[in-house]
Amino acid sequence: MTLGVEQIFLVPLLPLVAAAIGSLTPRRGRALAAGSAITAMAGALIVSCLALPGVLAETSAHQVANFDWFDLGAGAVRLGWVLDPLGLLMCLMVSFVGLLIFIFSLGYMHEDDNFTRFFCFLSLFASAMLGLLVANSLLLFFICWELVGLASYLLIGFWFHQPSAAAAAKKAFITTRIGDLGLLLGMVWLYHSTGTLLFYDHGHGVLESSALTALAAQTTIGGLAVSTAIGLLIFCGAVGKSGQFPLHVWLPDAMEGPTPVSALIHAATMVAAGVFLIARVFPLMSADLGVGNAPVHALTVVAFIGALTALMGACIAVAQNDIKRVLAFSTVSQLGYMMLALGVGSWVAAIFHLLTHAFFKALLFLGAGSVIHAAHHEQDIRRLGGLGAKMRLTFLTFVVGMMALAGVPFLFSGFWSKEAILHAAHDWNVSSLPLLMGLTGVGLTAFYMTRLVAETFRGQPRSDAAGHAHESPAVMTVPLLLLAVGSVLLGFLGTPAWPWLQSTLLGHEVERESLFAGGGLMMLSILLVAIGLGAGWALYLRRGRRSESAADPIAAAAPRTFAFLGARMKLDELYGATVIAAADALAALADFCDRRGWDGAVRFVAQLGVFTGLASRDTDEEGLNQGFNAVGERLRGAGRFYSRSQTGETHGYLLTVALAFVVIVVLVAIGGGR
Amino acid sequence: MNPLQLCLLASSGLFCIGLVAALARSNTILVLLGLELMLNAANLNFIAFWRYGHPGAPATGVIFVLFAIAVAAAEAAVGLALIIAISRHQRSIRLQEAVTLKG
Amino acid sequence: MSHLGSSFFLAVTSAPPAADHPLERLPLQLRDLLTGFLPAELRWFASAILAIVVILAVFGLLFALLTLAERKLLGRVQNRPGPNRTGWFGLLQPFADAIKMLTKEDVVPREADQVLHFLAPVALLAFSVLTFAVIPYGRNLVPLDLDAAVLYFFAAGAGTELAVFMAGWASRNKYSLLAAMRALAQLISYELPLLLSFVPVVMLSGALSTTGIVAAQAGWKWGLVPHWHVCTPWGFAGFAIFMIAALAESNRSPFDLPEAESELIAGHLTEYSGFKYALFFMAEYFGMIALSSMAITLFLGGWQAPCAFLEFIPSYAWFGAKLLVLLGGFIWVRATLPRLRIDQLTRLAWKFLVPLALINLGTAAFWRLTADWTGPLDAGRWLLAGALVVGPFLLLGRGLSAGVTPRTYRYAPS
Amino acid sequence: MNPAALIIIVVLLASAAVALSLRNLVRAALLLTVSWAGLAAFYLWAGAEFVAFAQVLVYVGAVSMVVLFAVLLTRPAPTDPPPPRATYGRVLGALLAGSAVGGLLCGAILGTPLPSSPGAPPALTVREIGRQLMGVHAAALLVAGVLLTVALLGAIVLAAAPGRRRSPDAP
Repeated sequence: MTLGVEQIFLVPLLPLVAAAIGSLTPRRGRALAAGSAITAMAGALIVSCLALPGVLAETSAHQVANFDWFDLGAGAVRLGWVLDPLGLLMCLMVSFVGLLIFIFSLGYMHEDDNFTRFFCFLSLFASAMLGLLVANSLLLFFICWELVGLASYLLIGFWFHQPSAAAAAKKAFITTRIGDLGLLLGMVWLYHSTGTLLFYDHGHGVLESSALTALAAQTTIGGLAVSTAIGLLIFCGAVGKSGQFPLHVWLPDAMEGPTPVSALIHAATMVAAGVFLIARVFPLMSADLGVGNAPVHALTVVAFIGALTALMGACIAVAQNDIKRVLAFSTVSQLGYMMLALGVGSWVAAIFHLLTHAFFKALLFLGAGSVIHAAHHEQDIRRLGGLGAKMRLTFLTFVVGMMALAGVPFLFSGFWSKEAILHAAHDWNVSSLPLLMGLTGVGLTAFYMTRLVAETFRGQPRSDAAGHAHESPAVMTVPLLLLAVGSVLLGFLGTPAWPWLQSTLLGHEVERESLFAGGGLMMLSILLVAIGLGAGWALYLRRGRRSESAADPIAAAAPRTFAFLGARMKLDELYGATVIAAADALAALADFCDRRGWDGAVRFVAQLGVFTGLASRDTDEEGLNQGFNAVGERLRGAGRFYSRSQTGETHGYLLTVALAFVVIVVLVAIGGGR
Repeated sequence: MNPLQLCLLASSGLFCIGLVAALARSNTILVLLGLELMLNAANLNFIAFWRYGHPGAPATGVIFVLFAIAVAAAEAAVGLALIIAISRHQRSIRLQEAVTLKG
Repeated sequence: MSHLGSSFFLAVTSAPPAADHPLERLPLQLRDLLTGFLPAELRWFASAILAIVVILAVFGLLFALLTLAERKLLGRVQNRPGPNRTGWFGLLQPFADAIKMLTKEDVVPREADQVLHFLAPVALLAFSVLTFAVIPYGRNLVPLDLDAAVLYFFAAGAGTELAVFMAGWASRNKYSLLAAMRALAQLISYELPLLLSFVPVVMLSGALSTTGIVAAQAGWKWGLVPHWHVCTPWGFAGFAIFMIAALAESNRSPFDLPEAESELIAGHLTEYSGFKYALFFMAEYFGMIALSSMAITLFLGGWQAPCAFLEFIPSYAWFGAKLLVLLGGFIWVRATLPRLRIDQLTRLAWKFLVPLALINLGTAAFWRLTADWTGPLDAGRWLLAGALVVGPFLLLGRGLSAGVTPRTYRYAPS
Repeated sequence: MNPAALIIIVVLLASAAVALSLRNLVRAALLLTVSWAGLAAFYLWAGAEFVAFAQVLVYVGAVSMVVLFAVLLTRPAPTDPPPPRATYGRVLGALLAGSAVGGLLCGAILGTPLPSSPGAPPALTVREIGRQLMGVHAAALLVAGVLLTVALLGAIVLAAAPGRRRSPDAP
């Protein structure tokens, strides 16, 4: 059987149900929560697979199922589901990787008390992400988007009893909110100018030609095309979510969450959302390319931001000592690559890299999780080391992931996707600066990944925690193996020789080239990779770190640079000095006005009220009350008088009734019954 | 003498006995019994009129008496329960002493 | 007084054709023989007197023999011969007892309320004799064929409680008073299941008159299974409830707390001796007989024969046979069961019998509504009604025996 | 006019009057039962069997029991002072009021020309009464049932001693 778009809502629904179950299970119901979550993910995967044939049948079409959410009198707010290759491939990836991560978490979170809560949040996270993938309305997309943000907040702050975790959760939430504000503004503007938020609506959607031409035609402040402005605003959201340059600061701190969460955030769900958003609204972003006299094109900004992020992330990653932070900054830079690819107009390459990256980054994070699990939550690579012999399986899979990330030629998926991006950047005719940045980044990537592997797995153990490490259980290693296989094979879906992925996504055949088309660029990147690996080998592997306190070779060479990079280019401090300081100043000002200014007025009015109250009370007591007291006395006296007849003697009442009866009858008789 | 008049006289006699008892006796139980007697007198009237009155409605009087008996039973039960509560509250069931409602 | 007297004669009118049997006509012929010489306007009075005399004689004799039978049976059960000195097999024992009772001194306490102390046994006996008036003893043997006979029966029975109270209060003895109050509590508690258990019969047979109820149970299925009410689920349950309540109403074991000799000397009978005591005794047995007769009338088809081919035996013989069986049951129960505690007694009444009887009401309504079901539907009807009877019985029974554990005497000296 | 009715009425009135003038409450209650039974006899004489039996069942069977229980439950303790006799003033007032009402009623009864149809009583079978109760007066019947239930519960609540618990060893 094959499922159509009408049933696609099952994909996000199943994990949502699992989340509901998890939220209702008591703390000891571990098996139920985990079982439901994993079953739900498997179900989502199966549903996506069942929907695949229908999509592959006609890859150029967007199947949509729209419905009215609520009626606004004039027209209704409409939501909908869409089913197209882009969304479905993402669904497959997310559900598959998510499933493996869930299974891994079984082992990793085994000792944790809040096991059930953890799986509840995980399911919510996955369900939000999946819903976002199949949403056909920017509004629905935004709802899921915010749900992703909420779930990430809950999961990063999962160990909220650690202040650092709580702070990191808050940071992630607030930082992404800044971007979301842009997205919200863009959405409102879009609705204002097109009157709908549906992506595809049989010719009336915002991503379809009529609306796009209209948007591109009209201009706004500074000669910007409206589409450009909206695109940039939407891009702000993407920047926030997928950690692009100005707002990337939350991503490394998100390491405070449990490692599976980091894997999920970095590989499958959260950061992918931003890239996916741009890819989804790519027609809108690229609508202004036709406009000749535009001061700037949206995609240009995207490209430069992406390139900058890629380079910066790579640089910082060189100087990190926390195994997870290194991976985090590598994620930042890889996301930069994806943005670069989007910016230079090849969203297919971006998605390709997104998919491959999801696999090997999940692999790397889970490997790191396995290491941390084995080394009793020791994350500092200076205190690790020598684990390769003890954890053979983890080591091998981790190396595979590292090769894929570093882009070691021909065999590993990362190579092909990165090549595609570089080719796209090379073909870009606006500027060649991004290409240069990207190439530099390639070399750096190879270098710091080598460093990471060498520091972690080679040499001798530099702490007894590392000394007593041992291989993790099968429930953790089997996902590693699967991911490793995936991160090797996935690359061959998109090689120039057999561009299945490209043609599927684009919906039309891409002509095949030789495997080594554009050989010069490929040679260059291979060379850079080799240099990176070699440098890493020379600096770290040849003579491994002796002791925990031994200085890093680069630090020895250029201590200030290394410190600067290690402090993440002091960006957090910069923000602290500028943005946050400004906010504090503003708050202080408001506080001052409140206390001194408005409050004084309020006090004055209050005094006035008190004064009038006193005055009126005096008049009452002196003047009016006398009269009323007199009347009250009279009334009370009358009451006393009458109440004397109220003896409480039931006999008396009965007697009265009887006599009254007699009297009445007598009167009636005298009256003759009339 | 007209049998209907006889019945009515009997019922009025019963009524008066009940009334006098309710007025004169100080024991609450006896007062309550007096009230019951008055109710019975009313029932007696119903039956009398049903028997000798117009043969219009064949069953009305009887039905009415049945309901009256049911209501009287309920009244007796509640009244006696009240008396028990009173006696528990103020060690005596003399009606003169239940005057806490005095104004 | 004609309209009152009109109902005061042995019901000869509208005798069914099966009544041509000579043995059936025998009592009527006897009555005509005895009252025939009187003028017509006095005949009803004479026949009423005749009925009263016959009833008193028959049931008095039955009472005498019943005491003997009870003692003999208890003897057999307890492995001793029982009275066997006076007459053959002690057949003259009851008359000896009667003579002894009559010749004993009649002691009345000085402080006692003389009038009430005398009135109590008289009233008790009078009320219990009154109840005999409406029982159809045979096809043509209904002393008083009232339209609301069942109501009359229970109204007359209601008087016994007053008599018990009189006895307890009049003899100025705190044990007597206590026992009387307990007896009243018991009697009132068991009035409810007694009344509730006969309401279904009235519903199904659509008559309050005993003859109507008996007529409603006429006929047989395949000439073998009689259409008695006891042969239906609700009827069976009602019969059981009725008999249990009847045991309690007539102060028989295991509900004989009011005169529990071993606990409250002899209850409200403490201060009675001689013939008054005999009267109480007699009244108790009369009540027993009357309730059994009512049970026969309501559930066991009255004087109807159990099978078609046994109809040649006269109806009053059948009635007597059934009556003897039920009385034997009474005695057997007394010989078998130990006495209940007062709390168990009241709990049994309020938490078991009353709800069961109420549910039985619903069952009877169901039976009435599905009267026209046939074939497989009929089987379903039986199954449903049976479930309606058995299910509540099991549930309530469990609830009843929930708290009952082997008694632990916590303050007993060890 | 036949003697039976006269006898019944005399017994009825006499027993009621004596009962309500007794000091001994138990005797009063028992004597009052007699008068209730007399009332039932009167109904029987008037041909209303059903009502008569209902009267006996309810009053002789139930109400008298309740009254007796109430009497025994509210008996003054031997230590209590004997209740003072009723003041003659009140008795006098009561008699006056009673005689006034009675005179009024008698006057009215004797003064009005009443229909006298000493024929046969209206033929009323129990079946007919049942039809009426279940048909025309079904609503009233239901209401009466509700009233009785509520009264029963209310009586229990009122008469129950406050704050009494089952003894722990009661099975």
